Amino acid sequence: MATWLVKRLAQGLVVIVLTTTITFFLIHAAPGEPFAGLLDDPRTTQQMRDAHRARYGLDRPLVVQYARFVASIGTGNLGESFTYHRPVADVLGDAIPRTLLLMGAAMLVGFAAGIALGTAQGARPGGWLDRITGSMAVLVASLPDFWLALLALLLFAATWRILPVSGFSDPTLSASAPLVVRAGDVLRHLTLPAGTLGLLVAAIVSRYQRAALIDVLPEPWLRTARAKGVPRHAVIFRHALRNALLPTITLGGLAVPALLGGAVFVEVTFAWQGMGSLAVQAVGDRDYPLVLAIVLLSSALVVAGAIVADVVHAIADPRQRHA
Amino acid sequence: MTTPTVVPGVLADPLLAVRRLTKYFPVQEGLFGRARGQVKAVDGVSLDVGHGETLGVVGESGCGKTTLGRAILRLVEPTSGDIRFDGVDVRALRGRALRTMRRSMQIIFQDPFSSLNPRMTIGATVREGLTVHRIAEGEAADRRVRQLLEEVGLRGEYASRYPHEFSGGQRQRVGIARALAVEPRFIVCDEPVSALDVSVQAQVINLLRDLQRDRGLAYLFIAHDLSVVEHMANRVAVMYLGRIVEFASSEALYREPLMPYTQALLSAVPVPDPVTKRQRIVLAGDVPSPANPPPGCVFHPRCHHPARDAACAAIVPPLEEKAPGHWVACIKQPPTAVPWDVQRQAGATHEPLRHLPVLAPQA
Amino acid sequence: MTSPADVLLRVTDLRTHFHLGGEVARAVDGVSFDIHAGETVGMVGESGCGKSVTALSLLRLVDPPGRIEPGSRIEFEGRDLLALDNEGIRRIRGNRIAMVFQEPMTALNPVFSIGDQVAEVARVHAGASRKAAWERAVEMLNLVGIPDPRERAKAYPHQLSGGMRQRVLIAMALVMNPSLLIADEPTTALDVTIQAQILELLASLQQKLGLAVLLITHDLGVVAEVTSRVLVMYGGQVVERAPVRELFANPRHPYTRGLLQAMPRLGDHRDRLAVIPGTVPPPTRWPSGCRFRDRCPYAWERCATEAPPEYPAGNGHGARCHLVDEPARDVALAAPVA
Amino acid sequence: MPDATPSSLAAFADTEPAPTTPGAPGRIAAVLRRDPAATVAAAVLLLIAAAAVFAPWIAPFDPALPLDVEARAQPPSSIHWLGTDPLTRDLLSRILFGARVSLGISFLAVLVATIVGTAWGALAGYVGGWVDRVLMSVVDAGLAIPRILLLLGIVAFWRTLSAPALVVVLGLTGWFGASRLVRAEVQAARRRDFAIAARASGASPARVLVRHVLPHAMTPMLVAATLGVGQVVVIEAGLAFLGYGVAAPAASWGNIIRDGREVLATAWWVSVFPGIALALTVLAINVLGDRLRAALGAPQLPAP
Repeated sequence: MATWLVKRLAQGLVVIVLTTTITFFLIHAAPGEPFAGLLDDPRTTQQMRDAHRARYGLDRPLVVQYARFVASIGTGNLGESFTYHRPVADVLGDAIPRTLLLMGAAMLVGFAAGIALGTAQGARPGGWLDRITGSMAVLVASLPDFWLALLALLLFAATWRILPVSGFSDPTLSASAPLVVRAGDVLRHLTLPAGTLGLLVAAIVSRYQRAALIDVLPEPWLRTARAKGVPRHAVIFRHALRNALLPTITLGGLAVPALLGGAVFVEVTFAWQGMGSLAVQAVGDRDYPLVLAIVLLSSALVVAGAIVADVVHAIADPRQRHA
Repeated sequence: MTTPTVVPGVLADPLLAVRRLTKYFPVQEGLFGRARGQVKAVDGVSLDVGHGETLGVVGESGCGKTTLGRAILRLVEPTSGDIRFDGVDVRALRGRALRTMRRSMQIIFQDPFSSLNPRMTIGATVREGLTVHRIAEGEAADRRVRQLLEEVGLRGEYASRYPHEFSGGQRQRVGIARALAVEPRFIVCDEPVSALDVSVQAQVINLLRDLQRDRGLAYLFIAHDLSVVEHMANRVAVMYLGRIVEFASSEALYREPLMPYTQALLSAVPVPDPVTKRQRIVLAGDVPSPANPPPGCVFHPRCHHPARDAACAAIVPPLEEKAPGHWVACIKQPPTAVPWDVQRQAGATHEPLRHLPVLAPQA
Repeated sequence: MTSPADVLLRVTDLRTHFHLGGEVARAVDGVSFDIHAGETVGMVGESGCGKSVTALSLLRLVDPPGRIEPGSRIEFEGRDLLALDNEGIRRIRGNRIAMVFQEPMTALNPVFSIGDQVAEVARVHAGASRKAAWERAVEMLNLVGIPDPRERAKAYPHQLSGGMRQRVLIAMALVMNPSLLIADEPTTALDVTIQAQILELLASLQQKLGLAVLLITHDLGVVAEVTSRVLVMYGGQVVERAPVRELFANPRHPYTRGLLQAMPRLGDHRDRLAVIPGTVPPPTRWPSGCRFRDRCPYAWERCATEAPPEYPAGNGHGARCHLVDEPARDVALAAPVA
Repeated sequence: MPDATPSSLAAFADTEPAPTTPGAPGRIAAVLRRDPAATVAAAVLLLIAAAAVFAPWIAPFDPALPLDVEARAQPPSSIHWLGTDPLTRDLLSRILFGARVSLGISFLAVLVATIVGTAWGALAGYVGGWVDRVLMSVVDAGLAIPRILLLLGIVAFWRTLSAPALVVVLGLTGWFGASRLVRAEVQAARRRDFAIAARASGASPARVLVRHVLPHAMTPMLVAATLGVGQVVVIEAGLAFLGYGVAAPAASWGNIIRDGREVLATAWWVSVFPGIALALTVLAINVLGDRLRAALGAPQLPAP
């Protein structure tokens, strides 16, 4: 297990290095200028441009820049943001927890609801519950995330005014307010973004869970269980579900890229100041170090998700545990 | 440990000569598995197949018989050893030369469902060899395909149909027609009837025998069903854990099996005759994992030979000629070239002893 | 012969049909037989003859679109199994009637230990505590000859060989001391030396526990070795029934004869095997009259127009063939060789 | 009924096989004919595609031309069936023209992705060894960046993108999953007996790949490509929504929704109607893809 983990981590590292390298050269090969705001301004003199370039080392050959980039990452330094004029690590330090909170909440809601629904559907495929909720799940899974977010915004925040429109917390709330109050405030702000993302996750997970359950239903060992006189509910919930959860567990780890992608739109729509909205902003501003750092972090998250999925799957499946 | 190369039943003019053939597969188990050494699927097998004869290979699952067949055809790449077909060094062939050689050596598979491409008509399947080797083209090829289908007992019109429309037995006939298309001299029959029902199995067995008679084909007939092999084969090799443990003419092997494993195997075959009751040798335990075979004689942990002792776990028994043309790997069946004092040094307590339990029911 | 009071299972006119959008597959079509307490009955036939569907029907394990047709009767220990509600039949399964399936590699749930799976039977039917059930499981694993059962009970199916898994399935079947064991091709997937072990085990357990066994197989050799009475199935029907010696000595149905002649045997030096021409027709299209007639070397006009009933042939022997009715036609068509 | 004697049956009388059913194209046709859900989905798609193709003839107004100031962000009416946008343009016309952009770009991008992915995956799966490892680590890297981030990086730094460029960019960021799928299918197919039989018959590696192995990858690829169009429609719209889609005056569903975002509270229709068109398209594609998957026997669980 230990050797496996080391090998897997090494593989993950290769992936992360590859993604960052590709992104690095992609960005630098692009025809635009960095510092979108400043350098695009026609009033900026050539001297100022050069000074800026020199300050951030952008006048060096690309290979040298890459070497410096790698070296600085090696020391844990992600560079300085062009737009915020702060270390990238600081900028991301605020954003990452928010994105993780959003993704975590969405996953929790989405997987709990999706597994429950998919199991109910798969236990009686073709039944009325399966047909009604199944069609709904296909419909929801077909809704574009940003549009669903807009609809939620329109209904809950603009029309019915029951939930806050945007942001991470109420800016008027004093920092000295009791923790419970502040936590409740964050939760209220979280409801719409996480609910939107969670709904989409639930729709996809339910389809997946349903298919996984239906996949195991013809297995001979289920017939054995019935022939033993095991009651129907135990056949489904004890014997079939235990096996049908295995692929869904894997899906949990592999869903990270999709969740991150969804988070971009949801964060932008609800002005949730996480990594996703930061990414859109950094790209618009051509903030090279920030973009690179976000790509680096995203791929690390993706790799971590895949490894966690493998480990959990291996623990849940005795065939792998004992091999 | 190296054992001297022993080739059972060397033929003066073999069609196929296999020497010390091995195929090792690396083992990696499970998600966290590391390479756990290797499975010696085929471990130093030597044999000759003569022109127009059938050499039977029997053994239980995991004994390496399928790998042996495929390694001979280089459908899996052998780890080491020597294969000569009609004097040509098969292992030295590359690319086009190897593909040309495939005209002479064919294979029939066990599973009639997976061995035909479901997206190709059976005509296209049979025709492929004709096209590849430029044997026939256009209308001539169509005619030949129809002819081949009729030869295996199918209607020529079936050429335009897809495999899913046929029964298992019919598909197996298509597989035979496919192999025959390139006019081979040698066919590896890998469990060709074990997936078929008894009545259909008889049809296919008869067909294979007719084809052999009419075309002078040589077969390497791999099967786990001892009765089928007895019916088909001139000579029989018994495999256990990647090795040949007994080799004899079909008649001698079934009349007087000398390897304790073969004895047990034969005694285990249920006989469709409720009147004759036989003494049965019921082996204890399972076949050991080929990834971790026992030392010495691979069969010794399950062996019932009365003289079995510690020497069996220490000495790899050489394949020896115990009677004319009858080769057996057992140091306890006399005569043996492993001297008694060598056996004693290895811990032997029982001298070799001819052991022949009463097995074969009288037909 | 045993008295009717000993009849453990009586199946009368069992018909299990599969309704496949427009077509009806009559997989089991009018099967009747008795099993007496403590005896071993063999059911033989090739794939598609309906023997496995018969077995599943006995425990009502046939899934839609399969359906046991009205008019079928399955009486077990005096109760009509087809009249029971779902809970009632569940209490029979694995308790009074147990079943062992063909595929030992896939018949066990891969994510539970074998001890768990054997113990589950005791928990479900006897309401045993977790601990008591586990003890019972260990006891049963010991009974079926699994070495070191207390340790092995914690193993998962993938850690066992095919033969060991089949032993586990047998252990599972016997937890509640059932009076009938249905074994559906229990050795087909096993190597011949392992098959011998399992058959030996089944025979000794049957002796020890006094249970009745319905052994379903395609292998006439297995039937000859372990059963006392045989039912030969073809086309969803029992075409011949007889005590085992009688069947092999004097087969009356041409299908049974064909099977016996088609199989190669040890020590048999025929140059060619006899064949039954053609293949089993699909269960949606049985021929009219006798279902075997288009493969039968004896068939004549009557076979096409009139479905043969089961004619008694004495000594508990019966065959669904007009030849029994018209013995004059049964001239030595010695070994029809194709 | 004449006597069936052994001699007349000597040639192993075969039971007549069932009538020939055609290959994949025929089965697809059969799905469309027999499965009502698939039929409806295909009809909806056809309708949307027709609307896109014939937009210049059926659109009531010029989608880019502002009308008069009075018409700013008007609710649906008998003149403007779906209302107008804040720049006074007719929404229905814009949605119809947007369909051209959204569908056209997506379809072509998936075509690019399928071609690249198939070639890459087939090469990796068939050659194996270190070639496979190198090719697949590129795929792993590609899959490790959320596609939208990758696209944002590329699109935003290049600033403006023409439609053909967008097709290429969307295509080249979308083939990773396809290549994995093809590789898995190729690996499975080449181990099947019929592929080994073809090798045994003397067929060259190229012939085995093209005639025996790749056709088996094509069915799941077809399903994946169908579903892929749905995904790309959404992604293209998403890029436009973030302001990085096709250049401004041209309409795409994404940038219409974006136009409506600022006036969401006062003119909901601007965002809602193009969104419905988008969702309907994706829904139809998903239903069709799902039914095809079921009918063609592609794996039920999609490769995540």
